[in-house]
Amino acid sequence: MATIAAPVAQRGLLARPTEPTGLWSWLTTVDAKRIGILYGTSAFIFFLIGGLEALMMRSQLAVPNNTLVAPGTFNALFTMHGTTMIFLVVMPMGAAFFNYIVPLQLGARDVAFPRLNAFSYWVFLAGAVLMHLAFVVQTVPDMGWFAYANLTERAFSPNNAVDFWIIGLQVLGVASLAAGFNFLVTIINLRAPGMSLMRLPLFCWTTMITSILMVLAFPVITVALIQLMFDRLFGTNFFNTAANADPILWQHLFWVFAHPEVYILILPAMGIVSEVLPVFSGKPLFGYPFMVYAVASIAFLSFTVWAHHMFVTGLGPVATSFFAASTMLIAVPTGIKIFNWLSTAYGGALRLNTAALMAFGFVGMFTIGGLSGIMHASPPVDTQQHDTYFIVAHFHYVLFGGSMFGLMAGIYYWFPKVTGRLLDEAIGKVHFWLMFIGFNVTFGPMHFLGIDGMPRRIYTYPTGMGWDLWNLVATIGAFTIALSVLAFMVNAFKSLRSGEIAGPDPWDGRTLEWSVSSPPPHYNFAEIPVAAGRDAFWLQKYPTSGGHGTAVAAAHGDGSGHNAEHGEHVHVHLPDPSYWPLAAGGAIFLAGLGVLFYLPLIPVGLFLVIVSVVAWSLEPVNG
Amino acid sequence: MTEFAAAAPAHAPVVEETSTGLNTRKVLMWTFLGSECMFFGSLIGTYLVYRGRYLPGQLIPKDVFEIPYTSVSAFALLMSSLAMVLALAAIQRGDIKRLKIWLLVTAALGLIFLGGQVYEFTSFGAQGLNPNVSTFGTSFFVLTGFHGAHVSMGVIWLLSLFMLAARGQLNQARSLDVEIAGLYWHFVDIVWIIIFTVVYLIPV
Amino acid sequence: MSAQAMVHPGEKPHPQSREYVILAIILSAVTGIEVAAWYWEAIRALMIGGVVIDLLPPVLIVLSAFKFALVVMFYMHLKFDHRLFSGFFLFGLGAAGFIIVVFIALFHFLRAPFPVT
Amino acid sequence: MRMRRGLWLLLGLFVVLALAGCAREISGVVQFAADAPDAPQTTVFPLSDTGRRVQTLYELIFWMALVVFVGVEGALLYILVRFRRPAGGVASQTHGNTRLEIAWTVIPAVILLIIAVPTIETIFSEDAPSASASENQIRVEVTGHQWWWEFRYPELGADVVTANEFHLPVGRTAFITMTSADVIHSFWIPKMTGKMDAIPTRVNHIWFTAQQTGEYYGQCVQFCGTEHADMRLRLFVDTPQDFDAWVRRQSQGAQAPVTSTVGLAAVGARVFQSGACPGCHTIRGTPAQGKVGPDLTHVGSRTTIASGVLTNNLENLTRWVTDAQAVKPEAKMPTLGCEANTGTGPPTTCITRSDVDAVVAYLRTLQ
Ligand code: HEA
Ligand code: HEA
Ligand code: HEC
Ligand code: CUA
Ligand SMILES: [Cu+2]
Repeated sequence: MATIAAPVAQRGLLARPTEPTGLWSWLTTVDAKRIGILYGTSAFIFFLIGGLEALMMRSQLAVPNNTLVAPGTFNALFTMHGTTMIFLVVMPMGAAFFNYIVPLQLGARDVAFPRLNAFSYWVFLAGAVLMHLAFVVQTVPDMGWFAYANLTERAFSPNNAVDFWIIGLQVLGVASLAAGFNFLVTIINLRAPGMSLMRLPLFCWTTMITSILMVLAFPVITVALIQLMFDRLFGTNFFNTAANADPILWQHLFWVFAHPEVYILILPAMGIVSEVLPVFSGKPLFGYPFMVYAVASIAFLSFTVWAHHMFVTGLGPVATSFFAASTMLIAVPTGIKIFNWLSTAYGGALRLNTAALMAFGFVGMFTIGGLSGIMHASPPVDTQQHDTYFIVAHFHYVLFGGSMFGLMAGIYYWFPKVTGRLLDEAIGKVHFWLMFIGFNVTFGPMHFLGIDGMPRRIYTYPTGMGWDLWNLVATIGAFTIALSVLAFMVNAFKSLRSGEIAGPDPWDGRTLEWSVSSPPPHYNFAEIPVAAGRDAFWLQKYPTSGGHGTAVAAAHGDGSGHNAEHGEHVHVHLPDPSYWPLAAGGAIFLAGLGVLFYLPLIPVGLFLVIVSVVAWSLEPVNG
Repeated sequence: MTEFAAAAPAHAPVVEETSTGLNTRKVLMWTFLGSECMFFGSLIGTYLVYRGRYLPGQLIPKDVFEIPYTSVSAFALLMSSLAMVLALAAIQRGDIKRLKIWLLVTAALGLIFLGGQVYEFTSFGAQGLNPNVSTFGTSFFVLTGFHGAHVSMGVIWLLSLFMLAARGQLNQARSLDVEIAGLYWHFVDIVWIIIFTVVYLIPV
Repeated sequence: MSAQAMVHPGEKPHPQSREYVILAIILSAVTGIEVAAWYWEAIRALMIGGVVIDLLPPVLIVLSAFKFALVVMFYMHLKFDHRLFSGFFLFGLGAAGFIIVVFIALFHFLRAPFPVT
Repeated sequence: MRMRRGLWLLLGLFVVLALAGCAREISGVVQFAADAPDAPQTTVFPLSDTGRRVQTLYELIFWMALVVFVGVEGALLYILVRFRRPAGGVASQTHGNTRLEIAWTVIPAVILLIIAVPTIETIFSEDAPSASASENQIRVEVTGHQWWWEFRYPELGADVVTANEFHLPVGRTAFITMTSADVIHSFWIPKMTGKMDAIPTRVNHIWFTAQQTGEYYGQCVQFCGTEHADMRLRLFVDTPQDFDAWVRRQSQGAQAPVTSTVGLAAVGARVFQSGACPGCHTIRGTPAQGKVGPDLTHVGSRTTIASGVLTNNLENLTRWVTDAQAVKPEAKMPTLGCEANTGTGPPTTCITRSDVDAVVAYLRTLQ
């Protein structure tokens, strides 16, 4: 049996914290499960904020010539709404599941770099808070989530609203890069014995590919943000048209990052759906290897399509044709996934509880968004659709209908694992149907608005344009979604207090996280499991059902250096908590404040970052 | 039947207890270098976008670049890569004395490069080229400046390794520490190989 | 287990110090050729098959790619190391290269010259 | 159980409703109504040659997408209904089927090819007008400003300059180039053809041949700052005779009202020239040569002011000249009237109520 090494109290300057509970234990935690919970709750709070911003926008647009919200405020609303939803909701929600679920699915005790993991979270929080400080000083970024140069230059955006966005995103980028490296290495190196890559749960695959995309896409936005920041702070000329700079450069850099970014937003949800559908269909995932190839090829293709956001900037016919073709190509691997999900359910014994409904909702709604994506992929057609509500409809179908529905499926699916209690199914159904109907009532009509020529990012519109009805309908839909969110909150609170006890495996799950108690012990696995094939836990439960790979092969290990026989006398070493990830995050926050308010703070902050990193590397490795 | 059961890590004396047998920090370093390719790729791309886009009366590369001078500092950086591998070879043999020497030589060559860059920047500045005058100035200084910042980080890293070695805390078993620093250092060198050609040598 | 036993049979022996020095000499020589080519005016306007061609850029690019490859393969041991490392690095390098090439095409070849304001 | 069935019914009802709701759009895609439907910026009833080519392509893709849509959603609904767990049912443990995988790789690829070929054809044909179309073409140079449009007709002489509203002759190909004086804007008249960005340091172009006379709405569709929503524009497609008449009027300088019999307008002209106005506005034939705001030489002949925000009438002009910021917050024209209700008191050098009346009277004479 395993013995757990109790944290040894140390003395000295760099002693590591030891509190097992209480505030400090959360602030200094390096436990991926706790970090996952931190990510998840933060993301949900930002979802409420971003949603509130959306409700304000929808209220303003409900009727023509409305004056509820001033023009500048409206611009701030959609900028912060878009930025928040993408960077502070969907990404961290994904990170929450990476942290909580991936080590469990891999059969690992933690991630590869636990302190780096804590660092990611604190830096994420620092970036999010830096950006939202804009509300405190009332210079809220108001140039749209893609911040096209040269509107963002000092000459056209003189106050420092844009700086909040730049510095917030820059800091968030650091967090994403750190998380990306960490999860990539974790999945490559911390798999349980027998868990070859082709036996990885699909959610781990999408996490790995997402990490690769983060690692390769974020440096590009880092560079773009540095350039913009230098233009604004030091008067360089990257986007200064007065010095004959070309503002289109920003668009290329931004979309080189942001197209992979949209797959960063959808792939975790696709991974979740690929876990949920098999479980509730009572069947293994259909066409597993093809799913893997599809995810991998999406990663490749996503770096070759960026200019489809720029079809009306005058790329010239040759480049336009190239990007149109590469964009359309992405429909092929995505289609493979849709059809495999359908085939997974086909012939199954469907249990349509809330998690499954959310996952099926994903399949249905994402397809709609994907198909409108194909319409924009045809440049001549896009000249009529670009920057209209047709685009707004497209990306909400993929982002809400896709990512959010997928993440919601994940929440219903894994909530019992995280809390030990089931969410209420009756309220869950109410949540699903309100959300599903509200979602379609909100964003469905936006297709018509776009077809009728309503541009996006307009704070109001005159009567007589034929837009009145559908705008009102969309607003009603938005408030329906808000109701559904309230239903979810009720459900979560109720279940936390008095929900039905879940037990380790409430869904008859297939992957290793269901093999441990709910919530799992601090150390995840007393004994590192051995994966006998795909759906490792399923094979443990039902050894005769036959999976891919055989128990015999697994018992001999996979010859990868992992020594399964050593599992007999495990002495579980878990990393001790640490102050330094938090300290480093705080130091970065300070440097960010410097950029915004008082430049001399920048070197102070950077110096403290170095101090923290040195202390980090010198603090005693847990004994 | 793992795909990655193939090779043991290059120099680690013991195989790592990981799924691939590869050291986790080394995997991290290589993924980081892949990421850095995109970082410098974006900066170089920016420079190339503005290449040739000069307004009448502006200083252009031809006016300021001194190829013989830059060749020397490029050469210094190139040779520092040799010193770096020799340092690694030394620690892998357990030869801590040579390790210290080669680490110092590497750092010194890096410092020579940096000195050259400081001189170059001041001389360009004196001629009137700075980040604020033109897109050429902007994209040139920011690209080479970020490269210089990377070299500086590398020098600090090398010197810390030297200190560790001097205090007897580096030994054969920890050769991976030097190997990883070396990967970073060589990367910074190869970036300069590209910058030297693309920015300095290819005429506009 | 001894370190010896763990060395995978497929792994090739690593270069020794002497090879490193030889490599450095090659690298220096190539750098020398690059600078020399830069000084050689004639290469910028060679008559080949009746057309004047500036061979300098392609020559320089090939030479520096050669240097790049040598350092990566030997000094960074990529040639001898695990395929996975090459995978990471080459994917990043490839993506960066693709973007640079597309930028050059987009900004310098696929549209009319910029009107200077 | 019954409740579940109710919910499914609700879903079905919703789908039917949704289809009914977009019936107009669906039918709009298939047939070109002779009379354009009520939405003035509709994208699916184009009235120009290029616009119709785009529309043809859109229809093709629309139908392809609809087929995929019905297929996927139909299959999904079928599966949901058919394979709901029959009490205690067991699922077959299928893992995959390579032949199926190949099928659903190849079929979408074929569909995409069907879309891609005409797409690329259209990209090239949209880029430059055919030789026949370019023979008799008329050029228009558009410049985007925060937050108004400037139009010039280089072939018709330097004097044809207008703002926010412009005219074209029916049946003649218009070759429109666009650039910007400040940030990126985007020029769009949906019923003519697709949009194109107006980018500083660059010149882009579109072309189309209007096929029907009438008034067409458009607006800026690239976010360009606070008043992006109020950067609208109008195109009047005239008969050739009307167009020539319009050009003739525009080419003339301002009717010199200084000696006009209309007393108030004469006063207004003096106020205009002595106030802040000439610093920003041009009135050809007078000393006012400002370049910040729209050319006002023929402002009286326009149907709207402030880029389509206000109808051009006495009351609105008065509102605008008195307090532009109240009408269009953050517009680059300051509030100038002493009567303005700015909250912080009137501007330091303000125009009195009676002077505003005079200026407006003058502006209205600039036909
Ligand atoms: C989750 C995020 C996400 C995802 C997954 C996608 C997926 C896709 N997107 Fe989307 N997109 C966004 C988020 C996303 N997008 C956002 C946020 C914007 C706006 C940014 C802004 O301007 O603010 C945007 C904008 C955007 C544009 C620019 C429009 C414009 O501004 O003018 C384009 C143009 O090509 C596009 C295309 C596509 C395509 C082709 C896909 C494809 O990946 C879709 C593939 C899926 C399917 C096609 C459906 C399933 C397939 C089948 C059932 C097979 C059979 C199908 C066929 C044969 C067609 N998207
Ligand atoms: C994942 C991403 C995501 C999500 C989930 C959403 C969700 C929503 N979005 Fe989103 N949206 C974007 C991403 C997203 N959006 C992006 C990227 C843009 C482009 C921005 C730009 O142009 O720059 C955009 C732009 C955008 C516009 C266009 C603005 C414009 O161009 O002028 C509109 C307009 O209706 C809109 C509406 C909505 C609505 C109604 C929701 C709803 O679904 C929201 C539902 C959530 C709630 C309603 C929250 C519930 C709140 C409560 C219950 C209150 C309780 C409160 C407390 C306890 C404090 N969005
Ligand atoms: C600081 C510059 C400035 C000054 C001074 C100024 N204007 Fe303007 N004016 C503008 C700008 C900019 C616009 C376009 C505003 C918009 O639509 O966003 C404009 C628009 C107008 C319009 C509407 C034109 C149209 O076709 O839409 C009228 C009329 C006008 N100004 C009259 C005046 C008068 C009369 C005065 C002096 C009393 C004046 N302006 C002073 C900058 C100025
Ligand atoms: Cu101009 Cu929007
Ligand atoms: Cu995209």
